[in-house]
Amino acid sequence: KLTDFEGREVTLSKPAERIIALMPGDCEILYALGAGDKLIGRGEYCNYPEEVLSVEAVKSGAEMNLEQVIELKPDLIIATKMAHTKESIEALDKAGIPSLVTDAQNIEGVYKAIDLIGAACGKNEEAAKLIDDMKAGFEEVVKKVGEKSFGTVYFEVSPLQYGLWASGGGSFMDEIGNMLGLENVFASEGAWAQVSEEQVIAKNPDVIVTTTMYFGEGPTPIEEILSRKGWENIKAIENGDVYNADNDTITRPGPRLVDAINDFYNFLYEEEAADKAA
Amino acid sequence: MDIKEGLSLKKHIILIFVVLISLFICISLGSVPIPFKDTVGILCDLLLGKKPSGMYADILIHVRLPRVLSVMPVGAALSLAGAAMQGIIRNPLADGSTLGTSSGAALGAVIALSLGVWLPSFPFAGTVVFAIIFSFISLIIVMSLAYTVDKLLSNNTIILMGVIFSMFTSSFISLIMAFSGERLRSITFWTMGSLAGSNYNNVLLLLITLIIAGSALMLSARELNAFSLGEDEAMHIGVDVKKTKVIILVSVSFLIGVSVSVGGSIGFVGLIVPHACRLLFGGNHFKLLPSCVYVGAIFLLFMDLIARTLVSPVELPIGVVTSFIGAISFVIIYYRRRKHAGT
Amino acid sequence: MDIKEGLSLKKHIILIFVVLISLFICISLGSVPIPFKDTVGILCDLLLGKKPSGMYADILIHVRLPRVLSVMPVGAALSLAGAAMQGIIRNPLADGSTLGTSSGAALGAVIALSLGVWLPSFPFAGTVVFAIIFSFISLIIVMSLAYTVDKLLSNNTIILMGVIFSMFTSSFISLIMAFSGERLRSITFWTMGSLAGSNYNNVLLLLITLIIAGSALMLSARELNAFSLGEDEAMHIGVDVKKTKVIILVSVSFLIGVSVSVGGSIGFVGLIVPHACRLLFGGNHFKLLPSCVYVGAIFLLFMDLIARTLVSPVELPIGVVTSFIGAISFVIIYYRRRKHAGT
Amino acid sequence: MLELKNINIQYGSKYAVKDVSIKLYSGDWLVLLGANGAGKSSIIKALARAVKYSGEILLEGKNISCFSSRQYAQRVGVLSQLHEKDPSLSVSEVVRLGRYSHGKRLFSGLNKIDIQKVQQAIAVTGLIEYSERPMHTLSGGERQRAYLAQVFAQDTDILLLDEPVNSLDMKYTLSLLKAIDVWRKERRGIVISALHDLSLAACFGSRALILLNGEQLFEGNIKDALYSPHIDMAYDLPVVKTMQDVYSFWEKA
Amino acid sequence: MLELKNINIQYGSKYAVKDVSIKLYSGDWLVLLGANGAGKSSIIKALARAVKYSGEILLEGKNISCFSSRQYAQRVGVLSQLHEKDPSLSVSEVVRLGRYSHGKRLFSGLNKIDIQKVQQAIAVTGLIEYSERPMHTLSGGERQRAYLAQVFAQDTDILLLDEPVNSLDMKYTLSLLKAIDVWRKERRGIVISALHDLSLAACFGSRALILLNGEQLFEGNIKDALYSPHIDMAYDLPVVKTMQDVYSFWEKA
Ligand SMILES: Nc1ncnc2c1ncn2[C@@H]1O[C@H](COP(=O)(O)OP(=O)(O)OP(=O)(O)O)[C@@H](O)[C@H]1O
Ligand SMILES: Nc1ncnc2c1ncn2[C@@H]1O[C@H](COP(=O)(O)OP(=O)(O)OP(=O)(O)O)[C@@H](O)[C@H]1O
Ligand SMILES: [Mg+2]
Ligand SMILES: [Mg+2]
Repeated sequence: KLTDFEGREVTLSKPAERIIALMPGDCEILYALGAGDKLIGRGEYCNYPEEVLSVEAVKSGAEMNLEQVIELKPDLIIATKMAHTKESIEALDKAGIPSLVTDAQNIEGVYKAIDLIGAACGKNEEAAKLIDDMKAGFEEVVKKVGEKSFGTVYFEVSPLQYGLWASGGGSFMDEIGNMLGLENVFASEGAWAQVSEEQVIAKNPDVIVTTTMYFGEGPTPIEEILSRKGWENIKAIENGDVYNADNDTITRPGPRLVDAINDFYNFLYEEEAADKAA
Repeated sequence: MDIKEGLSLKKHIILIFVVLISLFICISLGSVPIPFKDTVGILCDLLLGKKPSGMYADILIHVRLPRVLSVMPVGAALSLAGAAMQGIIRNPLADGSTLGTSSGAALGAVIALSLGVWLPSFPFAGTVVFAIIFSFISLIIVMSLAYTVDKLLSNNTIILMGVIFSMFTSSFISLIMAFSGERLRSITFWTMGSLAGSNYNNVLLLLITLIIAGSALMLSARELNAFSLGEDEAMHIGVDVKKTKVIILVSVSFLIGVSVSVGGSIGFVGLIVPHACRLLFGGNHFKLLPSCVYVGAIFLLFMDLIARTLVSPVELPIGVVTSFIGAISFVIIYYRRRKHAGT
Repeated sequence: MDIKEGLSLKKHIILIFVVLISLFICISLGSVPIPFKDTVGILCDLLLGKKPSGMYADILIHVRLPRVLSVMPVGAALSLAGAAMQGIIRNPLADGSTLGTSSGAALGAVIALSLGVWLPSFPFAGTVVFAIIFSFISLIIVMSLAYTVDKLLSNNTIILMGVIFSMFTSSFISLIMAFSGERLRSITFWTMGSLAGSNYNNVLLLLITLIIAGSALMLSARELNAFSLGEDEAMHIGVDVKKTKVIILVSVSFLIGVSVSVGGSIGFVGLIVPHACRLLFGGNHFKLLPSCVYVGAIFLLFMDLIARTLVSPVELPIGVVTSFIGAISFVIIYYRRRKHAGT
Repeated sequence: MLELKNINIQYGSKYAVKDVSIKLYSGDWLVLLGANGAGKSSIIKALARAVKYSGEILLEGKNISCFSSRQYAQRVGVLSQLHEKDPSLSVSEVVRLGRYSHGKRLFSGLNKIDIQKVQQAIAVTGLIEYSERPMHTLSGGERQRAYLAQVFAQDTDILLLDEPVNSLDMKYTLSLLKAIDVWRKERRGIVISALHDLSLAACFGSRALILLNGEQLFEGNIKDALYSPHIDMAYDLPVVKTMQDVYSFWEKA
Repeated sequence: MLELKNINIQYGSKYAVKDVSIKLYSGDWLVLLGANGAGKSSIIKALARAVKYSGEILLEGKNISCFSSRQYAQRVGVLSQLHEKDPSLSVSEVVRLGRYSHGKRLFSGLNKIDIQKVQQAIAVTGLIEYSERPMHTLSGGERQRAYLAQVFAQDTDILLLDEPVNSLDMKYTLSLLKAIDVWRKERRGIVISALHDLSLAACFGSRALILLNGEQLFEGNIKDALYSPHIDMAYDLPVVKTMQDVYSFWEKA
């Protein structure tokens, strides 16, 4: 008997053996718990680890293909709030397929999700270990950072061309930034906010992080940011402190958040050290 | 001269027959192939009151049947509403959404989605209830706005107020989407229109609305005919212009509000099906309105079938399929008719 | 009786003055407050050919000025195109997007975004170039479709073909969005309309288009007036109906295509500004068209200002602000005028 | 039976009709006479409840605003001067609509009487061959006859006809006016019509109201009206003399 | 100068005009006579290039399809029988549009001559006071005069007038027809008009074309036409006798 993120009580007679997980984060948790073999269906954006790609993809969200889901005969569906509709969950219930809803908004939430998923597939111990590992990972970085501070940071989630969108407080990025001793210049805004270019110039951040993916055409996101007119005098540009974060690791509520923070830490402090050494 | 002005009995029978055939085709096909024998077996069991079981039965009863049964009234409702709107405001660009209730309903649904409203004890889930409530509020706002600026409720005023209101609400929707962060995807998909996950409650709701509001419109066919002579002429022959307008606009809003709440914003149907029916069955509303019900239902059934099966297991948004196929078939009909008319 | 039918010189001067004032206000205000003294200083330096420097100069020269200078012609172009379309097809629901070029341009941009088209020597030009090319192709498709089904290019045909085509392309857009995966977000943001990131190249492109296509429309003011008597009457007084239609439709497509390519789909302006101008300056196109240019520019300037500053540092999508404020102000104008007319 | 009391009609600040009063009885055919813009159509529109007016109009002693749309349409049939250019209905559909106020509300439901009245109206106006043609394919005169047929099908005691013979050819001008005349005498109905052709007014009218810039110049018997000096004032012409001139051609034949 | 050769006009499969030929010279006023639906408007529309026809129409010896819209409008002015119900322009804007084909293309650019013609047309039609009024606020007759004024302002050698006196009061009926008559004689222009009022046709026309179901029954001098048996056939009435009856009222005065 489990209580999911929406307060729904879900009763499983036995640990789930055939699982469909719609969100990439949940897939990654399953694999991290060593329950990857129980995954018989995945959301279409799940792409990590590699093995997941061989699992059948299921359309999620309002477009979830219920017929396909039922045909797969799962005994559990793990969805997040944004990947399902009430109607589809109800229809699944009627067809005798229970579903769990996860909705992690912060690192604490990720722990909870791991706990929940672990319980659902009978991997309670592995879950506890995974959580401990993650906590240890974060603590290690926090310790390394110590009292150091790198100043201010601006997280860019959509490049100028489509309107400048920043990640504010309440996002994983923000949380990770805080751990690394960075202050988000748009901390007072929501997780997504379209901001004015003027503001970025005026806030003059020390670091710029972009999550734009590079698809192999034109300049890389970093080059593009460095070449923006009027941005030349921003400290981050002057010092070349522009970081292209891996969008998947830094935005998904999963175990790889630890990797994200480590990568970012390396960019900030290790390269710094290397520069100084050189 | 005939006493009846509507479609001939023969046409009624043919069209009903086509609807039933389409219904059956759409039930037996889907992204999971179910053998014809099983389909018939399960349907018979259902009709006989038995409870069939098994995976095929699960898919058929809990997924496919409610969906197909919702698609049909949604298609009928959108087309009917479009025909009535085009008739009453005499504008070929009008459809059910001109009045603003469509985007009002969408706003309600988007708010429900973004707040994650979940009303467990309600027979209809959060989005549906919110959409209906909002479509109502929209109707009231648009009508009272129109009435305030123009006591005569002239067409121009209704059109402009409706369009303005729907832009207003659409901008609200954009705003919510802009700030919705992680939920952006589900909202985007919802706005594209989908009938996946419809349940029997939805079907019931749709049918009741279609019967009530549809009858109100059907009974206004003479008034709609009268309007095509102009509003003053309509008044001269005894039509209570304002009352008729209110009845028709309210019925249209009902139809649209409920359809949108269940199926999302499915564009195009309400605009094109009435035009096509006008080309095929003539502009007399006694013929136009019933033919829109049939043709709308058939059209959306097949569009949904294509959406479900074309690139299975992926589902296409129904709005996309509708516009695609609808556009092509409409151009063909239009071309044929014009050639036929010889002008 | 006057020899000139257009706006009086006095009105021209007043409106130009208001445009300049608005421009200045919009340059001096923004999400980062720049002291008035600095603004004037930097602008003077610029005019004198000096190169001002400092953060304020960066913001003003590279961010705010190109944006404000693009907003102005976009507003003018959308309004002008809307007025011309409403005039030529005599339908109050028409605007520049009725022809289908707007959604054609959007489709082009979305394709460019989803393929990540990159033209090496033009920074950011991929979307713009694609949008323009697609708006052209759309125009050609719509016109040849309309011409095929109806040699007379009657309004009903143009309207229907335009609407159908735009539904068709919108469904393409939805389809691309549905399959765009990771890029969904940027596409969604783009479709909400944004003039952030405009550069001086955009300004140049917009101004050239506005001057060329705008002049073509202004020179067609008499023809547009003639059309309001009906197409046959227009022909009788010597208007070459088909040629005029083609000129006007092509100019409108240009205006819309370029505006959409730079600013995304900004709705509402093209529909409402012409209506408001008609209420304020009358239906004569000699007055209507120029007043639309001024009022459109002023309107969008202020809407953009509000979008930039209202909840600073966050920026609102301009489409949202436009619909919001536009809706309210239009209702007020409409109400006042109707009261004034005493009917 | 139909009484206008101190009717004023204003468009904006401009008076189109000033203080017109007249009382009509069963069997009257009132011709509204006056130059363009004199206010004839405005009076008809007021009687048809299509414009606002001040003053009182009484039908059977009751203020006309007390009737519901349907009740009023059962009593009063209206032919307007201007029509939509492109009505999309067919002739028989238009004429059937004339029965609207009599019909049961369900579906098309025309009963025997309705059908008979419709057929009669179509026959009188000579439109039998045209009955399935869409209105916009008719010639000007055929269209006008279709609208007249609609009013006839409406089968009311009072007819308000604004320039009924516009665009009609000679044959139908005479035969339709004659039919109306017979009807009015038999049924003792009231006809109010605006007519620019004074000869026709003389042939068919029984009473006349002469308007000049909205003011009531004269009200009384049609013969008196046409011989009175008021008619010359109204048209700013020596009417009798002019008519005799115009007519002289036929005398010689 | 204006010649119709074997003109046929078809709507769908139905012939509205069959094999009509006529030659018109400077100074002619041709009246098209015939019952409703005889094909009068169709002929006018063919001359105005607003419907398809088979056969040839020659203006100054050139097929009319060779002229550009502007050139043609400089030569031929057209008044249609049916108009839009709600044109949104003012009277003076409508009349100014009559100068379209003469105007320079840039902006409103009316020159002195244009202005003079426009003012003259407005004055002749008695619309001076109405010139800034929107068309849809005019009475039926005032509207018709505004459209006539537009045609006059167009200042062409050929006038095609489809029922020009519809809705006009007696004064303007006579004064405008007279003005056209004077103009045609002075300028030696050609007028082609459909008229239902045979007395007016007799007063102002010089030639007549009688149509019956689209066929040319008679073509020749107007007097001959009105006394010929063809006219009785066309209207299905003893025309002279009828006209004498209708006008008898004025004889007695
Ligand atoms: N909607 C309106 N707004 C303003 N003025 C109007 C309106 N309708 C009519 N008028 C004016 O009122 C006066 C009377 O118009 P009305 O239509 O009653 O004239 P009428 O006697 O029927 O003329 P006609 O013989 O030309 O039909 C006219 O001067 C006209 O210009
Ligand atoms: N668009 C159309 N489609 C089909 N038939 C038409 C069309 N226009 C006219 N007709 C028919 O052609 C015939 C001639 O019409 P036309 O308008 O030339 O008549 P007319 O002599 O002007 O009559 P009226 O005196 O009534 O104006 C009529 O019988 C009419 O019904
Ligand atoms: Mg009148
Ligand atoms: Mg005619």
